[in-house]
Amino acid sequence: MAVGMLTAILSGFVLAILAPGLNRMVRGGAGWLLALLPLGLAISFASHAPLIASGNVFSESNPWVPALGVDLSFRLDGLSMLLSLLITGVGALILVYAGGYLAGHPQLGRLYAFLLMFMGSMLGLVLADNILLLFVFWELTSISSYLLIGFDHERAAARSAALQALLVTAGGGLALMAGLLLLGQAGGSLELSTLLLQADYLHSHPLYLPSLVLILIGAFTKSAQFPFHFWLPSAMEAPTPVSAYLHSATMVKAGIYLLARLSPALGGTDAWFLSVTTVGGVTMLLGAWLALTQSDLKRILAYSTVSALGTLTLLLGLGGTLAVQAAMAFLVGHALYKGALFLVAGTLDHQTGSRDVDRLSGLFRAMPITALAAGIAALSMAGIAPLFGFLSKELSYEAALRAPAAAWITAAAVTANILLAAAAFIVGIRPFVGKAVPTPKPAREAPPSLWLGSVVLASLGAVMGLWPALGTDGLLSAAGTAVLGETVSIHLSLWHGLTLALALSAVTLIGGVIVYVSRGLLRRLASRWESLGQFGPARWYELVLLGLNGLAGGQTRLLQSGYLRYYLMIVLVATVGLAGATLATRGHLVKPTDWSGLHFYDVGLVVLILMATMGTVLARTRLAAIAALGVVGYSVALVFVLFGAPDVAMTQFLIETLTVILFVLVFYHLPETPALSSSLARGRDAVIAATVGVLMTAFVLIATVVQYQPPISEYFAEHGLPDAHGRNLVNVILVDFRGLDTLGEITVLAAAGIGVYALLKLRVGKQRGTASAARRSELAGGVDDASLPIANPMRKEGDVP
Amino acid sequence: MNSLILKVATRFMLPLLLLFSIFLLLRGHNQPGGGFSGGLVGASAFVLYSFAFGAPETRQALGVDPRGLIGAGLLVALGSGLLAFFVGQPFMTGVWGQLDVPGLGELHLGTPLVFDAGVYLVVIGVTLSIILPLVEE
Amino acid sequence: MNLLLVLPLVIPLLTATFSLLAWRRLAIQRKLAVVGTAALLGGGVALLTLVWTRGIVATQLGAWPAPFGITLVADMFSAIMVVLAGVIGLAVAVYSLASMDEPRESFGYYPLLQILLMGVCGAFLTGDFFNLYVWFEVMLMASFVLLALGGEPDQLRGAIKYVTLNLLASALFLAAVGILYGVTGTLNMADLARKLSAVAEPGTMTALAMLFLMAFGIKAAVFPLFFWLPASYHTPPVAVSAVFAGLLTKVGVYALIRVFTLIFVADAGYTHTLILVIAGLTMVTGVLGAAAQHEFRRILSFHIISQIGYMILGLGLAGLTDSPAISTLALAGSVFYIMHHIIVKTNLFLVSGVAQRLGGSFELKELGGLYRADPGLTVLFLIPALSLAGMPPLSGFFAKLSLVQAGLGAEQYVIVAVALVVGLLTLFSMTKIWAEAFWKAAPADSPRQTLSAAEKRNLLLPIGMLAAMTVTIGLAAEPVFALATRAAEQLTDRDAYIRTVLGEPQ
Amino acid sequence: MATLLAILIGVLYAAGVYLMLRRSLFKLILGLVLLAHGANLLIFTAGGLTRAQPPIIPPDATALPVSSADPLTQALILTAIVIGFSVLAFALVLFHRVYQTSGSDDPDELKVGDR
Repeated sequence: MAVGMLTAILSGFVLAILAPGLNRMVRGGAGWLLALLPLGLAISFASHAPLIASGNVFSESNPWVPALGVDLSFRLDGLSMLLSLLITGVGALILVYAGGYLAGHPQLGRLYAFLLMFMGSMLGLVLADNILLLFVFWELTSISSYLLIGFDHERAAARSAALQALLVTAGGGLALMAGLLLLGQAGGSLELSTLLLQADYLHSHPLYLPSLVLILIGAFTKSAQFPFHFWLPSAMEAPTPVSAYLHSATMVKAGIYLLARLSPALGGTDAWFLSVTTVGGVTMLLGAWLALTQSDLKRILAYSTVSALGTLTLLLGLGGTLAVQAAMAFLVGHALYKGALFLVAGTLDHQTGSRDVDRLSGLFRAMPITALAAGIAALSMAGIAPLFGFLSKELSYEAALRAPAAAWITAAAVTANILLAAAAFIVGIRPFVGKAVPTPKPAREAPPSLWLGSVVLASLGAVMGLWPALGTDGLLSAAGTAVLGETVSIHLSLWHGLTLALALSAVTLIGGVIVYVSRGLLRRLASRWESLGQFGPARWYELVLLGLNGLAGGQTRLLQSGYLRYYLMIVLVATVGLAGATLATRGHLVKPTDWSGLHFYDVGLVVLILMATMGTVLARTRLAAIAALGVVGYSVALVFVLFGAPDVAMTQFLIETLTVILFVLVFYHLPETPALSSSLARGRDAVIAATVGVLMTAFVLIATVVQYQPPISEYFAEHGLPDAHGRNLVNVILVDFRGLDTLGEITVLAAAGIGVYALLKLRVGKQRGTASAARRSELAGGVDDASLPIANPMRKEGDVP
Repeated sequence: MNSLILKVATRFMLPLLLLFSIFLLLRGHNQPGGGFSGGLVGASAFVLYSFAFGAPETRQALGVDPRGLIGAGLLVALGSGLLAFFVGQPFMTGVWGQLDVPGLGELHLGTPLVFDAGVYLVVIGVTLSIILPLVEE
Repeated sequence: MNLLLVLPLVIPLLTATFSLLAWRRLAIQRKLAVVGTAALLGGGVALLTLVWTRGIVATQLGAWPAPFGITLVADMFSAIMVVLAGVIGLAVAVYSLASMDEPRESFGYYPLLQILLMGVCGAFLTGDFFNLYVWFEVMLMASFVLLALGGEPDQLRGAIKYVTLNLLASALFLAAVGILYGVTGTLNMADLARKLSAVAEPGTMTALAMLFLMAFGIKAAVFPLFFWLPASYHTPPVAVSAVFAGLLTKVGVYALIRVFTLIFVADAGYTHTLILVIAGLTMVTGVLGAAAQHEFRRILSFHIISQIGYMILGLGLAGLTDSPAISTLALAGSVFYIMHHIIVKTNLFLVSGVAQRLGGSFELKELGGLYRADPGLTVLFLIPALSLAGMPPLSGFFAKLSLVQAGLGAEQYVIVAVALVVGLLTLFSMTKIWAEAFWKAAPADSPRQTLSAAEKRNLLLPIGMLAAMTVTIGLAAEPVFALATRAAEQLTDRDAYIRTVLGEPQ
Repeated sequence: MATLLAILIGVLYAAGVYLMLRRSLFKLILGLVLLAHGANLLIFTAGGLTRAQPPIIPPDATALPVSSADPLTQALILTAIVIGFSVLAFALVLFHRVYQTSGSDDPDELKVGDR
């Protein structure tokens, strides 16, 4: 390619960053200007279409994160080409449309930015050859979609719709990631071009089924397949250009693209066939039915899109030349007419202030251009010759008729298409015919920016239907080749002779008209079934969220209870449990054996400590407890004296004294408080405490008995005097051998000193006063003894007098 | 705690205890003692003093801010460790010199002793900046 | 070389000391804070460069040969952590210039920050078990004071729980070190590793390892030991929360990884399965905790817990696979995750502070309108938030990807599923903040405030820097992952570590 | 004696833990102090007990006699004691401030603010 694929993708992101600034500079016309990029890209892609059509494949590769198997490798074949053209071509129209649709909106610049970011991501998605790279772009489309659906961000409905779409698609994305990685693991490569060549090997791999299921979940969520379809109608909260672009023409096709892309590797098995066709078929029928029950133009279109996506999925599930051909043709046809109809719906909304089909009527006179575009698109959607929609529908009928279980599938397809034809009339014809009724805003024809898109898309549908040989054939063949993994050539023609498919088309049309006429009846019928909606997947989503919140709240209340003693208890029980169980099951318990060399004063001392400890625990007054604690401390110091540790003993004596002083200073004035725990709680705590004690005793016994190596302290005995010039080895260790410990230790001391001082002197936000006054006294007096009343100045400016 | 006896006794005790604390510090390398115990004894001298005379008086007797002592102590300790770099040794390597003192013989002087002095200062500074505000409360 | 290992301790201590001596000169303290942390960062980068070119380096303090003196060791993992401490220190120091209130500044905020950094770096660099305890205490003491500094009732309530539970952890740690010394007669980690490899029946040592697991687990805030974290992290000033969020729990994670790759490896089937289970429970409980919150910093706090789960997930996986390649990948994933997380999480806390400045509250209910009011802050929030949720192409994506790949490679499918689902729930929490604080219209009665130019500079500069790093780590994941991989290779090569510290066995 | 001390250490830990679980901040601190004593004795005992001879090189010798106590454990305990004291002092004052603020010694009163 003349312009590298990476460059093409990045250009979208770069322009996205520049878009808000550009929009500020070029007031009003930024849409036209920005559209030049996708237009240019579209032309660039189109210029390579003949080469692709004749069987060429472009590829390029650069390393990105090879350590994790992520490379910037891209591949342009028929399928990518088809989608790239859609993405850039429709993208250009949408940017122009958005400029008109949201003219003067304060955040129009951001809309441009998000749209361009989306375009770049989507382009990356369809061009990526590395499956992780594909996933990167996949996620980026989810994020852009989130930001775009929530564009009208101050409305709660928009926010929750955005969240719904994000959670569903990103949730599917995670499944996809796992699936792709498993696929990569099974196939030994993360490059599509390699994976697609080893279908047989993959099919027999034990990881095939899990990876298939996970990948399908990803594809189904993105392409709004049942039971994940519900996010798409909600996403209609987005501004209409967004709905037209993301939620009809391109992003929702990502899942379809993925199915098509991977079908040479994953398709052709029973698991694939059953799951994909079933889900596709159900989605097709459900979407078509639900479309008819709506009165909001955008929601009708949204459900009909769901149905179309179901059809595409169904076709890809069937597989085989015919079905794939039909799928490719349908993909293009749908993008053209559905994009046009969405834009029409937006234009109607913009020009009349309503998009309720029941309140729009006879608008042809006021908005002839829009009406014409709408009419053509609607007829294409209804599958009327000679429009492109007719061709693609014919093909799908052909495919259905030759499928396994043909009767079922054909019946389903015809039913869905009848309903969709009626929906097409409702959206594209109904508002323009009949008697004109007053609308919230007086209807006027839209400015060019608002009809250009629909006109171009609708006419493309007409042109491609009439002259398929203009390039459509070649392109679709190349796409089909890419999907099937074997060369196919597609020749579309309006007239196949008197076939069964043609008859079905006729049935569809007649049925569609009948349904259209009796739509009131159907709506009444549907409203009676409306209560069924509460068992639908949208409700499941709500329940999951509710359940999640409940679970989260409950868990947090249980664990993060706020009670310090429960925290301690859990930590202690976990510790004792884990260490104790490990010691009991894997370790060697040591029996107490060393009773030798006991002196009576040893025993006396230990008994003294035990009694003082008990005294500390049981003391009824604070002073008694402090006194008992002091006894413990001093007697521990005696232990140190007995066993040759004069330095430790001395320090312990001094520290103990200070401790007692501190205790008295702090607690002397405070009143006694009653014991609050129940006897049950005391018993429980005693058990926990006892197990902790037993565990520690066990560990000490082990340490006294088990000795793997002689201790390193022998070194100090030898080197203390000659090398460290000291006889008191404890001190030598403290200041020399392990001086760093001591350095850290005095740092701890220093921090504690500052901390205590600050705790006692600094009370932010307690007393009212001025900070400057406090600071003055601090500066002037230079002493810390005045208790400083200090307020809570949030800002530091202006407090210097 | 406003007992006269305490006050009088404390006035005598303060210099004695301080001397003792320095003694502990200096002999610590060879006999029980050292920066910690020395510092703690020194600090208790002032703590005792504060019981007798109150915190402000004690601060005056001390002459310097306790936090200054902390900073100075840290600086001394750290500096003694850094000195080793100047003789091309790893951090905290002892640098020793000999001093001939008439009557006492050879004295080994080294950075570990300086380090211990830093500890001594920090201990006094910290203990006092903990106790004095509490005494004031 | 000796100097570079010592600088991360000396620089903060020196800065702290000078700040202490300049107690009443706030202007000097402020400058020192920035200069000191910048120097720390510089020293860290120099150390990282050294380790990258020379492999693991060690210095014997006081020139006493190991294992008798204290050894400082820097492998890639430690060096990376030191650099991150420098980055966070610098960012928070600059941010503090505009965000810290003067009373706190005049009561030792800056020296305490330095002491905290010193403790953190000490823990990363020491090769000695007892010394590790000391650095833990240095860090802990500084964090106690910083947490309570100001003495607001909320702070005090949080501090009590924080202090009590952490002291319990210290007591456990100290006891475990004591027992370890009693059994092995040494404190040097490399020496311990060597001596314990020679032990025939590791069962008893495994039980002791459980004490370490719990002690470090409390510091790292894993399930079910994390209570202190959500109880306290939302109470101090934002700058303090931010530095805590970035660094403190990671020291616990660091210690876990160090100990369970170097010393307690004999019984990996048991210990690392346990670690894996803890990782999963930590991820789930943390993220569910976050889902129940409606306050900016509390949501972030619970997410710390959840992400600690990811970090030790890699450690667990590394011990449960026979393939050295996957083991390395898993550890590299952990290291990469830590790097990503420290930057992103600190940044989110810093953003929360700006949001609070602008909207007057941390409560999501009372916030709103930031999307419209401040497009710059919007972008600066989105980057770390999406990265935290693992969205490509930001740092969090590659962090998650590497762990998932390792998990699949080790055939631990359950934990991979957990990790992925938790990722989705993380995204959910981030969108909650986004939707409430940014998208939603500001409540009618909320006080609108603006920032002065100087505040803007000092608040947004560090946020912007960290956001840029997040983007860079994502877009240039390869070189960063190469650092993590080298760190992981060194972690799995115990002999190299032991040789560097103790010299060649005679 | 080691066995006796091992049991004593267990009792100190148990008593400390029991006190920490009480509904009183004052007892919580008492518990912390007992834990610290337990830990110090633990290091002392685990490091090996030697009666009488302190690790000080006698004036007439250049190396420590073999029968002396292990100087390293003592140095460790000294460090632990001092660190423990710093922490204790801070904790004491912190609890004191909490008491002043909340007017209660009951940690259950502090449960607000965790969720």
